[in-house]
Amino acid sequence: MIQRWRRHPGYWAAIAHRLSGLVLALFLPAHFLVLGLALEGEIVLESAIRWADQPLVKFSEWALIVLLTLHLSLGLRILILEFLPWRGSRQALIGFGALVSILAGSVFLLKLE
Amino acid sequence: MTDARLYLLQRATAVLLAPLVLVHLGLILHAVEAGLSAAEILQRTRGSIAWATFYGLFVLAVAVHAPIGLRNVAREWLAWGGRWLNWATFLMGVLLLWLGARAVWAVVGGGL
Amino acid sequence: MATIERMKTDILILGSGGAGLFAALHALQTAPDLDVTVAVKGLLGKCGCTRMVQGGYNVALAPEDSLERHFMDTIVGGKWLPRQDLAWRLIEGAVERIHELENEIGCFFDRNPDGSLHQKAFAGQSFDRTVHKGDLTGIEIIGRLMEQVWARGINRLEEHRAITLVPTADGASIAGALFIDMRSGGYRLVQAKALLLATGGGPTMYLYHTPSGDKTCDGMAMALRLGLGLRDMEMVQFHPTGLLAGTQTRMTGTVLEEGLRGAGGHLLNGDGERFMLALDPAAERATRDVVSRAIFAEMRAGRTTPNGGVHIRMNHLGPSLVTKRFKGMVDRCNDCGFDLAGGFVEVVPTAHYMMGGVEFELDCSTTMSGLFVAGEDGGGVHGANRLGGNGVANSTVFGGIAGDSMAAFVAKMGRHGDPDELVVEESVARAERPFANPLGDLDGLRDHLWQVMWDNVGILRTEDSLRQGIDALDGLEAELNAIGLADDDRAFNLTWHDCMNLESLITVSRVIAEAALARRDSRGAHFREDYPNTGDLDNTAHTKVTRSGEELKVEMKPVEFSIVKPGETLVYEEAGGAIDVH
Amino acid sequence: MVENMLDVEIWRGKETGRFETYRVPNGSSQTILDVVTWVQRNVEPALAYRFACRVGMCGSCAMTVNGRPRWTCRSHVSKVVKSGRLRIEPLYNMPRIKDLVVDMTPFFEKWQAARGQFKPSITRFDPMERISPDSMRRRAVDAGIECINCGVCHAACDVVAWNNDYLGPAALNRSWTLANDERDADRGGLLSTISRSGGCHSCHTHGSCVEDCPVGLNPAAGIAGLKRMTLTGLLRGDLG
Ligand SMILES: Cc1cc2nc3c(=O)[nH]c(=O)nc-3n(C[C@H](O)[C@H](O)[C@H](O)COP(=O)(O)OP(=O)(O)OC[C@H]3O[C@@H](n4cnc5c(N)ncnc54)[C@H](O)[C@@H]3O)c2cc1C
Ligand code: HEM
Ligand code: SF4
Ligand code: F3S
Ligand code: FES
Repeated sequence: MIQRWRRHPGYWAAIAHRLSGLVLALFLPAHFLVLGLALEGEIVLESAIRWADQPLVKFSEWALIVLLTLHLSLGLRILILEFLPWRGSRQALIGFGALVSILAGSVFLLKLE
Repeated sequence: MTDARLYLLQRATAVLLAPLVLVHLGLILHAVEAGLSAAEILQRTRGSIAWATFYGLFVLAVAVHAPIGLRNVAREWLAWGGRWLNWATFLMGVLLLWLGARAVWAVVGGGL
Repeated sequence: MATIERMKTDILILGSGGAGLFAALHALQTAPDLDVTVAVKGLLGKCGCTRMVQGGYNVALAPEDSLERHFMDTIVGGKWLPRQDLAWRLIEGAVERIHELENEIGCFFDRNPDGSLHQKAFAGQSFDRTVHKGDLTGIEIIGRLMEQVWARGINRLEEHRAITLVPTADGASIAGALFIDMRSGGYRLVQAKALLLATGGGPTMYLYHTPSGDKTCDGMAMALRLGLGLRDMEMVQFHPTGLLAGTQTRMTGTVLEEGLRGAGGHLLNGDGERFMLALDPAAERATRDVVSRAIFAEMRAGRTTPNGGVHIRMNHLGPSLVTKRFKGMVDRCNDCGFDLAGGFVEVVPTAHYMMGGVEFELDCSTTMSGLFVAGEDGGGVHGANRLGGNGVANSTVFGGIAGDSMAAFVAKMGRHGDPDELVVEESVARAERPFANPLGDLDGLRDHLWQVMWDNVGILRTEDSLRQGIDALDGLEAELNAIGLADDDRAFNLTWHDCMNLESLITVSRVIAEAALARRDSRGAHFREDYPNTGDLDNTAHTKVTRSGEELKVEMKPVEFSIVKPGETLVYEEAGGAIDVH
Repeated sequence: MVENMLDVEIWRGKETGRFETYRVPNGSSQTILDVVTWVQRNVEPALAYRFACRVGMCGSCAMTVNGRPRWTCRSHVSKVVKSGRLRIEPLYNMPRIKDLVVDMTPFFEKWQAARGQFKPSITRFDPMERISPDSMRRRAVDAGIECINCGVCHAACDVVAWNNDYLGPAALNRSWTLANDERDADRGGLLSTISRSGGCHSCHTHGSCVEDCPVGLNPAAGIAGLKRMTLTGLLRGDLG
């Protein structure tokens, strides 16, 4: 079977940017709510943070950091494409973005150890 | 014309968010290294006008940026439209602003 | 009988090339209340040859140039055969039209460093007067024109193929046209107070040809059937270098630009010899007709490349330079697998343009009241040869004039006449015929037609070859009449339309052959091996072919030298003829 | 001699339909249009497809080939074929008329809605405007003007599929050339037109238009240019 057209990197970059933005936007209220717990005292906040030490939650936190970095770098890419004069090398910009996010993610993982 | 305005707001807040997110990320990495704890967070933020401004701006920018983004997604992927969509966008913004402001108050002002 | 949908419009325009679109715009400018309809075989503006113009648009603009010079180039280039008043109208009209295109329609032609319009050299002219937009001038002209037409509430009947011009019952004037709505396969009769024929000719009856696939001489065939006279039909211009890639690809026949030879490209026959060296002091830079004939002679002698043509070689000029200077051509060759910059590409002469066409007057009217003609469908402007760059000028200038004239005509005496229902019935029957016949070999028939025209009525002609050609055409016509198609789906049935295309082509091929037989001299695009010299210029006559019943009548009519006579000139320096005339 | 054969799947029908498979001899100089023509001439006389110029100038012949929109008259089979197979469909994002033919009307309506036509400020009786060929704006026009309105970019863009109002890359590319045309009489009006819902701000810079434009234009860059121009207009307060 012939594959449906495999899309180009620029397209995947846009999709990844959108999905990361979507997840971030949905996570944000939760994040704010957790921080808001401080209103009820340091202990409550602390227990929430300790709850977050579970591996699954840790993993999601790691994912969020990666998504944020990804959204940031791909967002910068869009801003560059839209506001700076450019020729051709969009691929390089995407590569750059991926690199930045992988780096950030790895650093975070390392620091957890 | 609203489309142009929304676009402008979203790009402007993106530009604003970029350095804010960078600083925030750096801080997270630093904090995680030090071992994350409520005490550590609150010790840094309580009563700090600088952090209040920083996170205040963050919340403001994100409360504009994210709803506009969600609005595009809802229009294109869920085929929402019309006045409904405008209200949803607005409500999302208000929600983010309120929750965000509350969070900032919690970590900065809680001990004042 | 098949059902026929009917509608009415004030002005009906057939074709959406430079002629058709300009006519629509001008008609509406002259009379904004009129209901104007453009009907076209493809999508509006996206078919026909105006879009394919690469070289550009001839117009005398520069202070050192003059209308007289442009005129003399046209007359001398046309070997004194043009109708001089029409040629003058063209040259004069081009100045206004180019301003209109640039200032009102929005074409953005190339500029000189000082900001004025750039005019480049084009073969056959004593002055650099060709206005252009890169080497895609036609896209700029048609692209802008179609945008203006869309914006003006002009009715569009797209993918509507005209099959018959319908006169009024008394035969005195035009009543409208009968179409096949290609998308549904149904018939539609459009009645109009005035009708413009602007279907753009198109010599696609030759084995190798340049025009777009939708052009199959329908307009000329319809006009002939209506009883109008066709002039100068023996004059078919061949471009010397069409791409040759075998008959199974539609790429074959498409133009490789003239500039390749101009820049120093070599032509090599099958034995690898530069055959042009022995034939003309200018070698490959000789005029289009000389080069075309030389290539044809090599082909006839059998000294050919694998696909039966000759080679063009550019690599001695340096592949990178060729790639830079002729990017469009190099890309196009590359797309179909040839390396123009570094290797050899097979080429062959290819039928390009018909100088002949329906006889018309200065205001584009014809002998039938209400019927107008403009563009490549019209005959008499170019005579024996068209200068490169005079083609779009012709379609846009006369298209605009036709629009003005039709609006004035409708205001003065326009009315919807009663269509001759007999004609309608008869043409529906003709269109229906294949569905009643036993299935046949349409492709074989097309191949045969292409070959006959190429061999017998092509670049080199003799009385014998022409007579053979005419006999063969008679046979083909009979064969076509007996050929059948499956009647399962008429919507967008291209094979049905191929059938009708062949009918128009065979009809007009006969006219070409008869006119060529009647002209017993050689001039311009017409070369008779049995009469290789140009006849007495002072007694120049043009051919006129009309049809009565099934018979074609050919007359030789004297050309009126209404502005200059052979031997005279309007300019002091020698015009046109001295240089590459084509 | 055994000829090389291609397995060609071609869409038959309208919005609903099916793929039919044909075995087509593979020649050395053969475009996708030639393949389709072969099928029409030899197997399926009523097969519908559209073409005119056959040299990449009219933009009539675009189809989806192996999932990707292309001009077929200048797509050599060897450059597209995948292990001896071709799948040919009509262009996406446009209503279908029959087989490989789409209705381009909505595409051209959007072109008009993007104010895709020149507004004159002078007439044929005035001298032509002097414009330096090297000016920034003229160069921007030149870079975008050679569009053959083939609709390939329109078919390639997902935002066109997602957002009914979106004018699309080809129409906006034309607006961009007009916005840079110093002779145009109503740049302000043009900019407000393309700032409405579905205008240039709906583009998410996917870049599929650039990727697939057969003549190598860059609508994405033009649309980005329009975004900048409209923002300047908005900030200056002279945008409607
Ligand atoms: C490759 C090429 C390059 C050229 N380069 C130049 C150049 O550089 N300079 C120059 O001056 N000239 C050039 N010419 C010639 C020039 O293109 C033509 O002279 C001119 O464009 C003809 O314009 P037109 O309006 O008469 O016809 P066209 O532009 O050919 O339009 C004819 C229209 O009629 C339609 N039509 C046909 N049959 C029917 C029917 N039965 N029913 C309804 N509609 C129908 C067609 O679909 C088409 O829309 C070139 C021609 C070709 C082929
Ligand atoms: C926590 C912070 C952020 C959240 C929650 C967020 C959320 C979103 C969402 C939901 C979208 C919509 C996605 C789409 O339309 O494809 C979006 C789009 C966008 N974001 Fe963010 N974002 C954040 C930070 C940033 C940052 C830091 C940048 C900066 C550079 C940025 C740049 C953009 C851009 C340019 C778009 C527009 C994409 C488009 O329209 O094509 N965002 N954002
Ligand atoms: S921009 Fe390119 S792909 Fe889009 S319509 Fe124009 S030529 Fe076709
Ligand atoms: S593909 Fe579509 S989203 Fe924009 S960059 Fe091109 S128009
Ligand atoms: S047929 Fe004209 S672009 Fe392909």
